[in-house]
Amino acid sequence: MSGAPTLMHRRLKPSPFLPDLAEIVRKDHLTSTETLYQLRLADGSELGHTPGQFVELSVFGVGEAPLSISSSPTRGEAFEVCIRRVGDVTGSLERLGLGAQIGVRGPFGRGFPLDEMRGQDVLIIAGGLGIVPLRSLIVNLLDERGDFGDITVLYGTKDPSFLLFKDEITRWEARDDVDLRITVDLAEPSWKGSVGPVTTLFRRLTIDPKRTVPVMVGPPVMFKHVVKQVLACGIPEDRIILSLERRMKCGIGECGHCQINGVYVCQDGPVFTYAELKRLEEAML
Amino acid sequence: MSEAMIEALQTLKRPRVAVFELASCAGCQLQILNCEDELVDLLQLIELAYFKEAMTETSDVYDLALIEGAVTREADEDKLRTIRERAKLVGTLGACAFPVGIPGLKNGHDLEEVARQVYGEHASYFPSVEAKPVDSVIKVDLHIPGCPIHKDEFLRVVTGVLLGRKPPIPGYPVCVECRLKENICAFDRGLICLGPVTRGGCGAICPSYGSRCFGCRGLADDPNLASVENLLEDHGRTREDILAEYALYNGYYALHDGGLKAKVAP
Amino acid sequence: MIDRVIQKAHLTEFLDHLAGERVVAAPVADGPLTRFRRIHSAAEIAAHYLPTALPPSKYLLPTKEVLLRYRYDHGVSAEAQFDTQEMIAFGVRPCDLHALALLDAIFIDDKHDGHYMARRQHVVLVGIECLSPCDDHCFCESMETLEVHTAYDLLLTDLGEAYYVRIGSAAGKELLKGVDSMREAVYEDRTRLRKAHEARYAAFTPRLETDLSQLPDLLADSSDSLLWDVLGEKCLSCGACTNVCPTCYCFDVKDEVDLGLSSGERYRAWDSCQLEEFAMVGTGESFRQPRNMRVKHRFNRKGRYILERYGMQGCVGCGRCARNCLVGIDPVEVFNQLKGQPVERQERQVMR
Amino acid sequence: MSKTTAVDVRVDYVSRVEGHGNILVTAQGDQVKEVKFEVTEPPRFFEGMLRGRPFEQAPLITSRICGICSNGHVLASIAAMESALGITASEQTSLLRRLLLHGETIQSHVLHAYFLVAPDFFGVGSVVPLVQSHPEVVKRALRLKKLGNDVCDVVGGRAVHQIAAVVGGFTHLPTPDELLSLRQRLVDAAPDLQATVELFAGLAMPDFDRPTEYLSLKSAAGYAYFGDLILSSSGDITPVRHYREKVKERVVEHSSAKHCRSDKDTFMVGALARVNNGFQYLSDGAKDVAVGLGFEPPVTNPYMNTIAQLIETVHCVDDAVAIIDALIARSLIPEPPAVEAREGHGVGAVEVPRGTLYHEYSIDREGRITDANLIIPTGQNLANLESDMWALAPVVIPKGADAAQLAMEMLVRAYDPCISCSTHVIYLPVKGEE
Ligand SMILES: Cc1cc2nc3c(=O)[nH]c(=O)nc-3n(C[C@H](O)[C@H](O)[C@H](O)COP(=O)(O)OP(=O)(O)OC[C@H]3O[C@@H](n4cnc5c(N)ncnc54)[C@H](O)[C@@H]3O)c2cc1C
Ligand code: SF4
Ligand code: SF4
Ligand code: SF4
Repeated sequence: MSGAPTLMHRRLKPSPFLPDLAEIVRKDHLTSTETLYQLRLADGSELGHTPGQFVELSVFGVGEAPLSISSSPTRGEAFEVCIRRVGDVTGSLERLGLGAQIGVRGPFGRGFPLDEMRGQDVLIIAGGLGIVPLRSLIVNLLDERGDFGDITVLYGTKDPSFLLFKDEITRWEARDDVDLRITVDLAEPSWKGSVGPVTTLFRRLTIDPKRTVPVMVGPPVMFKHVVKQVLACGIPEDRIILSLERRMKCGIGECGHCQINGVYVCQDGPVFTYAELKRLEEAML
Repeated sequence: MSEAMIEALQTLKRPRVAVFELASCAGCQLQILNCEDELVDLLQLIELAYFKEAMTETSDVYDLALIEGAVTREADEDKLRTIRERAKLVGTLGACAFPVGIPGLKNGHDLEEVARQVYGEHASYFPSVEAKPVDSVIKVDLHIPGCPIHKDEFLRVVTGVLLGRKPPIPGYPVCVECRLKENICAFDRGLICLGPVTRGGCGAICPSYGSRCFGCRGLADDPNLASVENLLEDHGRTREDILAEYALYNGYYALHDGGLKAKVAP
Repeated sequence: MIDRVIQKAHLTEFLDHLAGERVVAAPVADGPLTRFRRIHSAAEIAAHYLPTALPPSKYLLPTKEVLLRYRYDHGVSAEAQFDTQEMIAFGVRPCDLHALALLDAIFIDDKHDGHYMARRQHVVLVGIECLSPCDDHCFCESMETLEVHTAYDLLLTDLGEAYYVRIGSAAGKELLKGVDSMREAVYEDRTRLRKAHEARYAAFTPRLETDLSQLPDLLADSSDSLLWDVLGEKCLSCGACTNVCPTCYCFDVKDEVDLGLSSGERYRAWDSCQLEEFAMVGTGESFRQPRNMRVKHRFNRKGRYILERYGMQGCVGCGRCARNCLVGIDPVEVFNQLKGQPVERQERQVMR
Repeated sequence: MSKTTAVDVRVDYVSRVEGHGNILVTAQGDQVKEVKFEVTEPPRFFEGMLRGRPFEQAPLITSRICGICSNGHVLASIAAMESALGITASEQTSLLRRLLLHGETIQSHVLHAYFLVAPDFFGVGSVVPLVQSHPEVVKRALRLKKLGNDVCDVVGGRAVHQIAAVVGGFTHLPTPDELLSLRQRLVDAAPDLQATVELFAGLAMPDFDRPTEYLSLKSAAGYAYFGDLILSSSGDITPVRHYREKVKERVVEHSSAKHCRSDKDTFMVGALARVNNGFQYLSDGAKDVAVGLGFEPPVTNPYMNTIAQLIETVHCVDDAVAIIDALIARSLIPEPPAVEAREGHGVGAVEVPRGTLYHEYSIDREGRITDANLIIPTGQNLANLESDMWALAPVVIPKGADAAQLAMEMLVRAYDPCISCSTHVIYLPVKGEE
C-alpha cells in the first residue's frame, strides 16, 4: 500500500498535544447510544483528512478519545464524527449542546488507499460501528463515482434499531450505481431483510477477484470470518483492506498503547492490508 | 457560554452529599475536614446533607451517600438498605467499609470469645456479628480506598463524579508509584511488603516513610497472588504468616469466598 | 573539538561553585540506592554507584508532566505548557546516554515533541565513562553501549588524578568556560585514555550468548516459546521493570480538574505495558491481557521492535529491571534461555 | 412549671461529637429521675483483635481506634510496648514524639473549639453556614487546623494514622528544611492564635460549677504530655504502672463504652484537668492567654474545658517551636529502629487531646501480643459527665425542654468526647458492679 499520508499535522505546532478548538454545530441522535456530531474548526479551516483517518476529540476536564472521521473530505469545511456512548469522554460529549467548544487534534493515521481503488471494484464490508469510518469512504466514492468500478456495500448490525445513517442508506439503496445489502443478527418478524452475520450476504455476490478491493471495518470476530470469505474468492492478501481499533493516548506514535507487536495502529494504521497484519499475532485475526 | 458548558458537563449539580458512619475510627471523615485548603470551595460544589461529625442538620435524600465503617451489627444492614433506597450513588469511604479493614481483624477470632475478653460477663449487652464490607450488604457504586482515605483522591473522586467521570482509582499495584518515588524497596530493607498485590493510588506513602505496605487499599485489579505467595515464602514466611498478613486489612476476603481474589471493586 | 584534561580537585571546586549558582543534579547515595537529585555541593555526589533508581530520563520526560492548562472563561482556551528550567545533569552513565540518544531520536527527530524538546534544550548532560562493570546485573558490553559518542555535552573519563574531558556540544564547551584550571589534551593524555579503554574490555565480560545482531531474529523465532508462560506465571505485573528502564517511555494522558471545575490541566504520566489496563479499550477488552503476552511484549520491544523502528538498541544493558525485579526476571537470562533451549510448542497458542 | 410536670430530654445521636451517643434525662417536676449518656457506637473489640498479632503492629492497629487521636494511640502504644521490651527512647526520638503529639493536639483542639463548639454560640447547626456568614473565622480555623496537621505530616508522614513513629524510634526523619519552614509557620500563627483567643474571650460560657477530681500525667520535665506518674488534683500521686489502682473500669448496660471511677469518685481528665494541675508549667504565652480568658486555676466549670484547650493550643505551638530549635541545634541523625522481641509486660500513658490514655500489653517470647488493655480518656470522663448532668438537670430543666436540651448537648460537647475511641477497647476481668 502506498501513497496514503502517515502523519498529517494541520499545522506544525510546538505541542503535539494542544488541540484546535471546534464547535458543535449539529447533533443528531441516530440510535439510543449513537450520536452524529457535526463539528467546525474555530478558525474556519477544513480538517483536510482522507477517509479512514481519525481525530482525537477532547472535552477539557474529562479527557480525549480517538474517533473516526465519518464525513467525506469532499463535503466542505464542517466534518462529522459518529460516537457511541461508552465512557467518560463519549458520555460527556452527549451532555454538551450546540455551540459548545471542544478540542480536536488530527487528522491522524493512514486512511484508506483511495488511489489504489480508482478504476477498481470496491467491496465494502461494515460491521456495527464499522460503518462510521466507511461512510466517509462511501460518500467519497459516490462523489467521485466515475473513478471507480462496481461499488458494493455489505452492512451487518445487531438488530434493526442499531442501523446507523438510515436516511442516507435509503438514498444509497435508491441509486442503481451502488449495490447495498443489509443484514441483522436478530430481528422481529416485521424485518423484511436478511438475518444472519454479514458473511451471509456473500452468498449471492459475484466478485471479480482480479479487480476487487475489499475494505472491511468491524469487530474482531467479524474480521476472522470475512477475511476467510474474501480469501476464498481468490483476492490476494495485499489487496484486502481493514481498519483496526486499539487504545490510544497520543495519536502520534509516542504513547505505546496502540502497539500491535512492532506496529503502531495510530500511525501505521488504523488502515492496514491483511498481508501486513497476517504475521502480527497480536492483531488477532 | 463557558458557565453553560461547565453546567452542561455536570451530571450532578450541587449534589447533596451525606456521610454515614458504621464501625470505624472516623478518620476518613476527618480526612474530609482535613481538606483545609479546599473545604470552602468544596462546600460551593456540594451540599452537605448529613455529616454527624460536623453538623446538626439532616436531610433524607442524597445524591451521593458516602459510608465509612464496617458492618458489625445486624442493625447496620437495615441502615444500609435505607441509605441505598434514598441515595442515587453510594460510595464507600476507607478500608473499614471496603475491603473491611481493621474491624475485620476480629473475624479470625471466635467472636463470643472476643466479646467476653472485652466485656466479660456483660458481653451479651453488645451483640456483634462478623465484620463485613458494605458491598456485602448493598450495591456500591464506587470505593474510595485507603486507611485513611487520601485527601487528593477524595477530591478527585468528587470532581469526577460531578463531571460524570469514572472514579479515578487506579487498578495497578502500589509498587508502580513506589518505584516512581525512587524508594528503597522494603524487600531490600529486610522486610516484606504487600505492595505488589495492593491497589495503588496512595503514592506508596508507607514505603516512602520507611515502612512497608500492609494492604490497606485492598487488592489491585490483577494481582498475581500465587507468585507473591512464593515470594513471601522465599522470605521465610509460612502460609499462616501470609494469611495473617492479608488479614490485617483484607480479613473478610482472606477468609471468605474461597480466599483472596481480584476484581472485587466495581 | 579539542579534548581537555581537568584535575579532579579543580572539577570539585568547579562543581561546588556551579551547584551554588545553578541547578545541578547528580547521583546521590542513600543506603543501597542512588538517585539523581539536586545537589548543593560536590561532596554529595556518590563516588561509586549502580545505575540510579530512576534513569536521568526523568528530567526530560518527567514521571508526571503537564502538557496543557485549560480554562473555561467566555468559551474554552487551552495553553500548552513548556518547562524551560535550566539544569545540569552530572554523572550520567554511558548506558543512560545511549538511552537518551534513543529518546532524542524518537521525541525530537521523529515526533518533534515540543515538551520534550523544551526540556532537552535546557538540560546539559555531563557523562562519566564506566571503566568497570557496576555489578552482576549490568550487561552494557553485550548491548554495545559501553562506548558512547552521542547525547552528551561533556564526557568525562577517570584518569586517576584527573578527568579526560570530551566535548560533545557547544553547550558543553560553554559550560567548561567556568573551569578555572584546565588544559588541552595532548598526545600522552590520549594514550592514557586509549589504555583506559582497552583495560576496560578486560573488566567487562560478555554476558549475552547470542550475537547482538541475531537478537531480533531470536525473539521473532521464539514467539511460541514456553518460556513466556513460565515468566508469565512469575511476573507480578508491578511495573517495576518498565518504570526503572531508561528506554521505556510509554505514557498515559489524563485530565485533572481544579475544584472550581472551570480550569484544570492535561498531563502525561509514565505508564507501563506490564499493567493489565494498558491495552484495554472502552468496552473492557484488553488486547494483551494474559501476563505471558505482556512479558513477551516487553522483551520484544527491548530486543526487537525499537531496533526495527528506530535503528537503535531498545535495551542499553543497564540491568535496572533485573535489579528491581522481585521475582528475578533478568533480560540476559531470558535472552540466553531463548537461545539455549528454544522451547517450541506443539501448536500455536490460542491467545484469547 | 408545676411540680408534677414530666420533662424528658432525649437527644438521639448528639451531633458534632465524634461517634454516636444519646442523652437521656427524665425529670418529674424538679425531681430528676434519670440521667444517662448512652453510647451506641458499635463495639469493635480491639483488645481481642490485638491478641496474636506481632508486637510491632500494636501502634498501627490501635491507631485505628480513633482517627482524631490516632497519633495519641500510636504514642501510648509505643510507650507501653517499649516498656514491655525494656527500650528507652533516645533524646531525638522523644523530641520528635512530643512534636508529633503537639501537632495532633493543635489540630484536635482547633477542630473542637471552632467546628464543634463555636456553632452553638453563633446559633447555627454547623460550621457550614459560617462559611457564608463568617468566612474569616472559618478560614482562620482551617489555617490553624492545617498547621497542626502539617506538623504531623512532617514528623509522621500523614496526619491521620501516621507512619514513621514505630516501636524503637522513627523509620523516617524530617529534613532540616521541612522543620525550619514548619517553625516559620508556627511563629507566623501568632495573629491567628490571638484572634482565636479574642473570639472565645467574647463568648460567655454557661455558668456552672461542680468541683471534681482532676487527673493528669506528671513528669519531671515541665508541662506533662508524657510521664510515669498520675497526678490527682487532690495531691495524690500514683505510678502509671499502677494505674488500675487509680482508674477503675466497669461495664454499664447503656453504654458500649465502659465507665471509670477513681479510688474516690468520678473524675475528669483532659485539657481542663491538665491546665488545672500543671498551670505553672505552661509556656509564658499560654499563661498570658489564660489571664486574658479569665482562667484562674482551679476552674471547676466543665464548659471551660474548651477554654483550657485554647490555652493548651498556644502552649503546644510555643513548645513546638522550642522542640524544632532543639532538633536543629543537635541536628537529626538516622537512628534506625532495631528492636528484638522478648517476653514482657508494660504500661504506657500519654496525655492525648482528651485526657490520659493508657495502653497495657503482655507479649510472649516471639513478640506476639497475648494480652492488651486500653483505657481511653472519654471512657474515664463518661461517669463524670453523668455526674455533671445530674447536677445540671435541676438547674436547666425549669428553663424548659429546649433550653435544657441545648445546655445538655453543650455540656457533652464541652467534654469533647471521642466516642469511637471509648467504645472500641477495654479488656479487664470485670469484677461486677462496685
Ligand atoms: C482509531 C479509532 C477510531 C475510533 N472511532 C470511533 C468512532 O468513530 N466512534 C466511536 O463511538 N468510537 C470510536 N472509537 C472508540 C472510542 O475511541 C472509544 O469508545 C473511546 O475512546 C472511549 O472513550 P471514553 O472516554 O468515552 O471511555 P472510557 O472507557 O471512559 O475510556 C477510558 C480511556 O480508555 C481509552 N479507550 C477506551 N476505549 C478505547 C478505544 N476503543 N480505543 C482507544 N482508546 C480507548 C481512552 O483513551 C479513554 O481515555 C475509535 C477508536 C479508535 C482507536
Ligand atoms: S517497597 Fe513494597 S510497594 Fe515499594 S517496590 Fe517494594 S514491594 Fe513494591
Ligand atoms: S502503602 Fe499500602 S498500607 Fe500504606 S497507604 Fe498505601 S496501600 Fe495502604
Ligand atoms: S530493559 Fe532492563 S537492562 Fe535493558 S535498558 Fe531497560 S532496565 Fe536496562
